[in-house]
Parts: sequence; C-alpha cells; structure tokens
Amino acid sequence: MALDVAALRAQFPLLARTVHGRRLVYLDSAATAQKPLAVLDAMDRYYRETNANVHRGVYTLAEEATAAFEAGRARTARFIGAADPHELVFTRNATEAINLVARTWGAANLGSGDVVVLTEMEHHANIVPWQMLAAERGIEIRWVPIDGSYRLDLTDLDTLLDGARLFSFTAMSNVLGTTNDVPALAAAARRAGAAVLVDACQSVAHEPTDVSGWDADFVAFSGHKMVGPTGIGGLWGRREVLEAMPPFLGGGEMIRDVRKEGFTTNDVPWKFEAGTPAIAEAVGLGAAVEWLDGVGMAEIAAHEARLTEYALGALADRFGDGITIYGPATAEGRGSAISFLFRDIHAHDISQVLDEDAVCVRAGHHCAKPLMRVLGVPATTRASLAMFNDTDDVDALVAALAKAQAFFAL
Amino acid sequence: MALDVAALRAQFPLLARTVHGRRLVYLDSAATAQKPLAVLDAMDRYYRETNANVHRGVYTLAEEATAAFEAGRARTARFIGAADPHELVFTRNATEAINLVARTWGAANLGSGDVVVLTEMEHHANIVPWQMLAAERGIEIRWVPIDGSYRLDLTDLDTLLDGARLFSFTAMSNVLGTTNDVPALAAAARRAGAAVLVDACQSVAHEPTDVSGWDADFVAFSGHKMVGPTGIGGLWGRREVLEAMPPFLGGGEMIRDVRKEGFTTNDVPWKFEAGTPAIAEAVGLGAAVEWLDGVGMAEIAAHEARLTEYALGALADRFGDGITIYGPATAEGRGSAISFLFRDIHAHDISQVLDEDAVCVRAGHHCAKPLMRVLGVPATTRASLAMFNDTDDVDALVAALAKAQAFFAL
Amino acid sequence: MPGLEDLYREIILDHYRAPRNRGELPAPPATRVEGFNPLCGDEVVLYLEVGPDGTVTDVRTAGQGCSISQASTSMMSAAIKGRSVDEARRLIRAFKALMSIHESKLEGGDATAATEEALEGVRLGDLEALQGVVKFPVRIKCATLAWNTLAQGLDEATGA
Amino acid sequence: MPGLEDLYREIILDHYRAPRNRGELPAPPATRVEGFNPLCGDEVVLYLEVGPDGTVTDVRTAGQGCSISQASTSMMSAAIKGRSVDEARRLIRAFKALMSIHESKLEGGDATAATEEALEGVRLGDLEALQGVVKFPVRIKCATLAWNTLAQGLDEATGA
Ligand SMILES: Cc1ncc(COP(=O)(O)O)c(C=O)c1O
Ligand SMILES: Cc1ncc(COP(=O)(O)O)c(C=O)c1O
Repeated sequence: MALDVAALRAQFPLLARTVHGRRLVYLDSAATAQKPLAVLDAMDRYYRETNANVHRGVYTLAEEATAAFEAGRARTARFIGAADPHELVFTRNATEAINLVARTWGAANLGSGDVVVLTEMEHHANIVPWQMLAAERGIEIRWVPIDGSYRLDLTDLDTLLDGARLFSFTAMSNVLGTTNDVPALAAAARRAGAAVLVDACQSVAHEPTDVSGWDADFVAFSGHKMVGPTGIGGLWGRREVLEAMPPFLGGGEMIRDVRKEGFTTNDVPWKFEAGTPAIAEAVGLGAAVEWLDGVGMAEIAAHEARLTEYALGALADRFGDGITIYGPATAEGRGSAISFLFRDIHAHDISQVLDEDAVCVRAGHHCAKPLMRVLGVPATTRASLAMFNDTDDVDALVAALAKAQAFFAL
Repeated sequence: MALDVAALRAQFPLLARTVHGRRLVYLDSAATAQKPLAVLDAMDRYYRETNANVHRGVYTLAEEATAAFEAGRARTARFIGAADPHELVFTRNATEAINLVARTWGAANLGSGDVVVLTEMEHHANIVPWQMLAAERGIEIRWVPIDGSYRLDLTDLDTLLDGARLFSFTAMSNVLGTTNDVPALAAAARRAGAAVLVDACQSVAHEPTDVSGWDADFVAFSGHKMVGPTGIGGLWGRREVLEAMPPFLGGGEMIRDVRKEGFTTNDVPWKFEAGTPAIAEAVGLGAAVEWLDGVGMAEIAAHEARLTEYALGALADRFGDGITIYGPATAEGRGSAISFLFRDIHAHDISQVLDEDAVCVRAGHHCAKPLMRVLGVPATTRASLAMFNDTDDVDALVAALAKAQAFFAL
Repeated sequence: MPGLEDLYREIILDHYRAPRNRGELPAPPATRVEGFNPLCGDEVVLYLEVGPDGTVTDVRTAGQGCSISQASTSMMSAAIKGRSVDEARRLIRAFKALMSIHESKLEGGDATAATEEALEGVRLGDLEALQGVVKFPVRIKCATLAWNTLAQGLDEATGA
Repeated sequence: MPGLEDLYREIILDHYRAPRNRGELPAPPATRVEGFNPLCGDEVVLYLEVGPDGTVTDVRTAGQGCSISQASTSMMSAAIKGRSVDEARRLIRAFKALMSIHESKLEGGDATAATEEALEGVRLGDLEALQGVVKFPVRIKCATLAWNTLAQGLDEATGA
C-alpha cells in the first residue's frame, strides 16, 4: 500500500516552516530525522505529568516515571526485533554504543595483534574507537574494500576474517547508500570465529530490522535518525555477551553494592547505564518507534525505494555526465542516501546555492574520510530521503542544481 | 527580596497534577528537578522550528541549529561563571562528566600508587570511576572523614592530601545537605600539588556558582537537577587542562582528520563530544539557566535556607527524639536536602505511606552507600526542597509523617 | 486505586515486627549467602542447612530492609524449613510467578503462560498475603529479594 | 536577508577559478604546513619561503576545498607574498578580526574591543571582498582556514 505522503508530512511541524520564503525541502534525513508530533507530545507529556528520577523512588510519580522509561526500552527492543528488552542498553547515540563495545568487550577480548575487521565504507563512529584501541593496545585493523559498483568487494573476505576477533560493519552506508547483506557477513564472521557488530544507524530508520535474525553480537543505532529525540541511542547485545562484559562508566544505577574497598555491578542492561539516564528521551524514542511501526517499516522502505529510483533517474536525465553518483546506480540494494559530485562545483557551494531554494542537503565528508579518500574526492553533496519526501522534493533538488550550474557558469 | 512562590509554582506544569486525588507535594528535587514551562517550550520550539544536525550543514536550518546548540553552551557557561564557553563540555550527566575525567585526565596522569582523595560524603558517581581506576591501574583512594556534626573533618586533610594527584569532592552532599567550602578545599589541594574536581551536581541548582572563583580544574553537574532536561550534563575544565587531555570517546565531531592509519583530534570542547550531541537538550539547558538567573540564584538560595530552617524546626518540634536528622542541625552551611530516620520505620515504608498523601520523598541509600555505612544506617528518608516549595509543603510532610507513625503503631 | 491495606496486610506487619528464624548458623557446614537490592540498599543474609536427604533442615536470616523485604524473608524462612530442596525450588518459582506478572510490566517484559503454569498446584499459604505487593510495582523487588537469594543459596548448598 | 551575491563576489569567484600561487616548493628549505577544517574536510597545504631578512619571499598553495576556502587561500597568498613576517601576522590578525565578530556569535563568544583594534590601520584591499562571508556564519571557517594555517606556518618558519 502506498504511503499517504501528504498526511505524513502534516505530522511533522518543522516541514511547515519556510526558509527564504520558500517551502522547506528537507533532504538531510540521513544526518538527522525530523520529528512527528507524536514524539514531541510524548516527551512534553512526560515532563508535564510524570517526570521523576527512575529506579529509585517508591512514590507514585517515580513509579510511573520508571514504568514509562522501561516501556520506552521495551517498545524500542520490540521494534528492532530483540527477544528480550534487557538486551537493549540506552546510550547517547550510536557513537557511544560502539565506544561502549570497544571499551568493555574490547578491553576484555582484544589485545596486542588481535584483529578487528572494518569496511572502507564505515562512518568515523565505527573507525575511531578501534583506532583508539589500536593506539593503546596494538590491535590490528583490516579493511574490506569496496568495488567499482560501490559495494563491498567480498573476494578476499575469508582471508581478511582469518584470525579476526571482531567484524564490525555498517548495515547501510551513510554516504553511498549501499546496503550490506548483514546475515551473510555475520555468517562469514561466525565461520572465522569472529564476533559481529552491526552499525544499524542508517538502516534502522529505513527498513524493517530484526536483530534476532542477524546472528550478530551487537547492534548500534541512534534515536535522532529514526524520528526520535536527540540525546538517546541504543546498543543491543546478546544477553550472555553483555553479561560477560566488564562495566563501562561507573556511578549510580550501574552498581549492586559500593563499599570503600570496591563495588559490584548491577544486572544488564543497567550495569551499562551509569547515572541518571535520558528518561524523557527514552519515552520519546518509544513514541518514535511506535509511530514508525504505525506507518509501517515495509511501506516506508518501499516508498523510499520508489523515490530513490525516481531521483536517480531524474538526476541522470537532467545532468547526464555532469553528475557523478557515488553509490549503486539503481534503487536495488541501497538506501535513499544519494551522494554526488556535480560539475566541478564544490559540495559546500552547491549546498549554499541550494539553500536559497530552501533545499537542505549535506555537503562534506559525511564523517567517512577514509571512504572519501578511497573514492578520491574531498567532499560530496548528499541528498537523503525519508518517508515524508515526494517527487516534488526531488524535482526541487533538480531545479536548484540547475540554478547552481548557471550561477557558477560552468 | 522574597520569592513569589505561588507565581513560580504556576510555571511548573507538573505541580498542577494530583496523586491519589491530592495536591502533589514534590520534595525530591535533589533526585531530579521539575521543569518550568520555559524549558519545555524552548525544546519543543527547537524541534518544531530549527531541528537539524549541528556543525555539519551549510544550509540555513543547520546553521540555526548549530547557533542554538552553541548558544545553549555559552549561556550555561555564563551561568556557572566560566570565562570561556569552550571550557564547557556537554556530557549526558554529572556521572559521565566525572568518568570523562577519570578516563582521559586519569589515564594520562594516574598510575600505580598514585593517590586520589575523596570524601566520605561522595555520591557513587564520584567514587566508582576512581574505584575502576584503582582496579585497573592500582591507584590508591584516600577518604576525608566526616565528623559528628556531619561536616568534613579536616584535621588530617594535609596529611591525606600529601602526595595526592587529585582531590575530588562534592560541593554539597546529596544526603547530608552539607555544603563544603570549595575554595578552601581547592586551596589545600593546590598546596599539596593536587588537581581539583568539584562535583557541583547538588550545589549548582541551589546557590550561585562561580567556577572561576573556585580555582578548580574540573567541575561536574547535571542538567536535570537544575530545572533542565534529562540527557545532558556538563564538565567544565580549565582550558589548558582540557587541551592536554587525550580524547574520551571516538567518532564523528571529535576528529580533525581520519585516515586508515589513525586520526587527529578536534579543538576543545568538541574533542570530547563524539557523535551527534544532545542538541535539543543543550537548548533546554540554556533555557533552564536563563530561567534560574531570571528568578535569581541568590534569591533561590535565601528562600531555600529560610524554608530549610523552618523544616528543621517543624520536624524537631513535632517529633523530638523520634526523628534523627543526618546532617547539619541548622540551615547554616547546608543545602535543602534533609535526610532522616523516623522511629523504627524503614525509609521505604515511610515513603510508601507518605505517597498516600502525595508527598514525594526519596528512600534508600541515595547512591552513597559508603556514607550510609559510615552513618551506620542502611537507608534514610530524604526530603529536599526547591524554589517552588513553601511552608505548606513542609507542613504536609510533617502531617504525613504523623500518619505513618500511627499506621505502624510505633 | 490500591490502598495501603493491600500492601501492609496484618500478617506481613506481624512477620515484620516479629521475624521468624532470625540469627546465624556456623558456615560451613551451613551455606551463607547474601542478596542486595542495588536500588534501595536492602540486604538479606541467609544461612541454609541442607541434610544429606536433600531436606532444608535449618534456616536463619539476617540483614536489613523495609517491612516488605523483612516480612518476605521471614515468611520464606518459615515456608521452606523442613521442606525438600525440590519443594523449596518449586515454591521459589511459584512465588516469583506471583510477582512477575507485574514486575515484568514495570520492566517492559511480557507475562507468559509459563507464569500460570508455575503457580499451578503449589500452595503458597500465608505467602499469598504478599500478593498485594504486585499493585506496588516498585516494591516487588523488596518481596523477591529473599527468594532470589534463596535460589542462589540452594544452588550453592547442593553444588548445582 | 543576505543573498548569494554577498557571499560570492566577482573577485572571489575569480580567485576560485584562477587561483594564484598554486604549486609546491621543495621543503626544506621551504616550510610546509597543512590545515584541515575538521567539519567539512577542506584541506589547505602551504609552502612558505622566508628570507633571512624576515620577508616572505615565496608562497605556494595546494589542497582542496570550496570556492570560499580556495579563494581565501589564493587571496591570502597574493597578499602576503613579498611582505615581512610581521606584516603578514598583522594581516592575519586583521583578517581574523573581520571574521571573528560573527564567528564568535555562532560559537557563543563575545565580540570585543580587541577586534576593532586589530582592524585599525591595516589595509585589507581585495580581501575585504570576503567580508560578505560573515553573513554566512558556517562559511567563516572556510575563509579563515588558510589564515590559521598561515599563522602556524609562520611560527614554524621563524622558529617561534
Ligand atoms: C552529589 C551528586 N553527584 C553526582 C550525582 C549524579 O548525577 P547524575 O545521576 O545526573 O549523573 C548526583 C545525583 O544523584 C549527586 O547528587
Ligand atoms: C552509518 C552511521 N554510523 C554511525 C553514525 C553516528 O551516529 P551518531 O552521530 O548519532 O552517534 C552515523 C550518523 O551520522 C551513521 O550514518
């Protein structure tokens, strides 16, 4: 069933605003998503009616706050297909989720010479934590290359995985749009005896997620990219893996007992949640996934695929060789992030000119500098689509690009 | 000038709610504060009008979002008396702020046998991170004891500080209410050559804060305790100290450049803020400190001192020896957190009975188990006051305690 | 709306005021085990003596906590003394099932058919007085602390 | 509302399309220094030759970036070539002062009187075309990148 895009748009207050007197054309959902009213209302209501610290108070308000917070966890866990809500640790964002794994599982399992395999299409969030371990502990990082069609080149995968302790890869590239075959990559890692971390930051807002079907050990994601609030993200982990891990940050909530001589840790997931958590944000994230499920992730994926197909066609038709798209050429096996070089115009300048028409696109390295170096470009322009975008938005992009071409007289 | 408490109350939507049909008497502000409308509106407006990812986009919306986020930082920095907004690092909460210091400054400066001095009245947030370093690196922890009037016993302070690398202490105890003389303690640490971390989590919402006058290296606090949102806190650090520290978490935003071979770090404070930050929360925190300054921190402190005096008197008058207050007996040199044992009734049972009258108090160890062991009690009941409380609230507490006494027939 | 009388039944207050089986046993031969509620600080210490025939021949309890955790500890000690380890384990399952429907609600889990099953055919007796606790989800952990600690103690005592 | 013509003055586009002093110098003897804009990925590489009398005798630039960072680099290279290191430093201060009022607004700082002072008595010439950038706060870092890199390069070249 096709989405009623107009009805969806109406639920996003921000889309009603104008920039330079023009209707906003938001094509930067891969950077952060806009929020439907249901999410804003859930958080506002939490603060107006329920706010109290969680897990600590006996009084009614505290009990309600705890229930609301944990319901946000359970709802989110269900959304990603987790069997058990206690396998979901709340973090600030996907970045913290991956760092948590590096600092706890990594500290317990990775030593000098141990190998972590990444791919060339990773976001800095899934590179720098491992480089920090490389500098501190001498682990080795190996890179799965990309091929000419902007997909992972799996030719030497088994060799790369040979002897590896961890394979950490993105489910969907935030630059190329490429989706990776998570179960197949996880299976290859398993054969090599490596643990598996999936960076689902992009995929989770754009297609159905079922962590139970992935055979991964860890899955990381951010609330703000899935129509949820800033300040919250998640790390899903297999229960026995989480239980075996040392704690991350120390403080209240994560302890069982503290004496002057030392402390013992709480059960998972609270063991990894030191201090007062992002309570209103957990409530907001719960509302966000509720909203996404209401629209239907399969329907969202289908709508975005159609629109991506339309956009790829429209850009090629209008600009031909003038545009170079860095990513799969059809909507098959890719998400809706479309990165490109346009003429010789630098991405910043394009984005600046597009802004005159209220067309919001990202320009830069998209926190994937190693990938940019592989691609041989300093920066790209990226348009990324969401469930509320339509062909008008794509047409506005094409028209604004034509203006940029004229402006720079190239 | 006395506060117009009724007018203040009217600004807190949650205070209008009832529990069990009764007017809410919120006496748990030390756990988390309620939020005035101005804060909720600022966040809601951010999401409705400005939301975009920060520091990355060229388009108008992204520029506005970045300006709003950094304005939240600047406003908060001004509130705590920081000379430079870039000395303020956003964290999730005070707990993360202290862990950040332990993991970065600590990693660079603390090795086997190095001494960190804490006090017996610390919150777990300022204990466990150091115990983790003790377990990993063999640092030694020393404890400044408390005396019979529930204040720090400074008799042996110089001996305890002798050879110490860091003195980390709370500005105000969340259990005893005791305020510590921060400049004096910092000066003693300086004489011994130790760095200084101040846990200002409680004090910052209850009295004026001027970090520049403290001669500290680090100051930690949480947004949710100062009428701000959950999901955000702050670490203030002296610029040259922050600059010398290695990074904390790795990912986007905190880098200058990333190559396959390694990365270089961004300037402070962004160097310590990996990934998409808590943007709406920074906006909300800015609105919170704006609101606090509007009311006036000196006026808030004076109001709370008067009310604390009233409460201490009312409890003693009504219950005499039946109540034992763990904390300074007068409002002099203390905040508004009042912890007590009442008859032989366990704190949980008191809180439960008080809840029937919609009186919200905390029961338990208040994340200060080492202190509880020093006090020789498993748990206390804690009532804590804020700017919107009045004598009616205190009277409601006294009346509800009398009911509890009757209920348990003790 | 649940009232205080749902929580504080007379029999609970009785066990709270006059706890059964308070004290210690020399360990070894007895098994000593501690339980903590990390969020409120309640502590339970159990001493278990299990005979060669698998009977819980003696129980003693120590520790500190609220009326609910103390009463639950006391009632638990009375309920298992003289029973076989298997019966005690069945009782643990049944008691936790009684509590779990609501506990899992608080923590976002789902109540399952397994819960109903665990309750079938087990006579809880006085312990049913604790059922009122489920209306106060935060207090459920107070009631279950002794039982979780017992489970651990039985495992240790029987080398499971 | 600032328009595109405020940002993209003709002289800027000219420097962008035909950058001056592109190339490399053997280093050493020249000083080679790199600058990055961590947020957008722009890179500037400068080669500086400073004579014994403290004159910037030659400059070459490499790297990649947007029109603003490239034009600013080109204009900077033209402005400092043949000037003394002291004059170049004064120019850096003046240029950054021109930008800082608005940059500090974006980052929450305060514009100060020191800014006005730094601008006094310095002739920016063509560089003033870059003033339009201050109306686009995000782009200020594009304009200042070359200058920050120059400051670092001069320090290295003079052993400061
Ligand atoms: C003195 C003190 N320090 C630290 C904390 C930890 O604050 P948070 O849980 O917001 O990290 C608290 C809050 O309970 C506190 O009262
Ligand atoms: C693939 C991918 N991984 C990780 C991240 C990091 O997310 P966050 O900044 O929310 O931590 C992003 C977001 O930019 C992303 O696209």
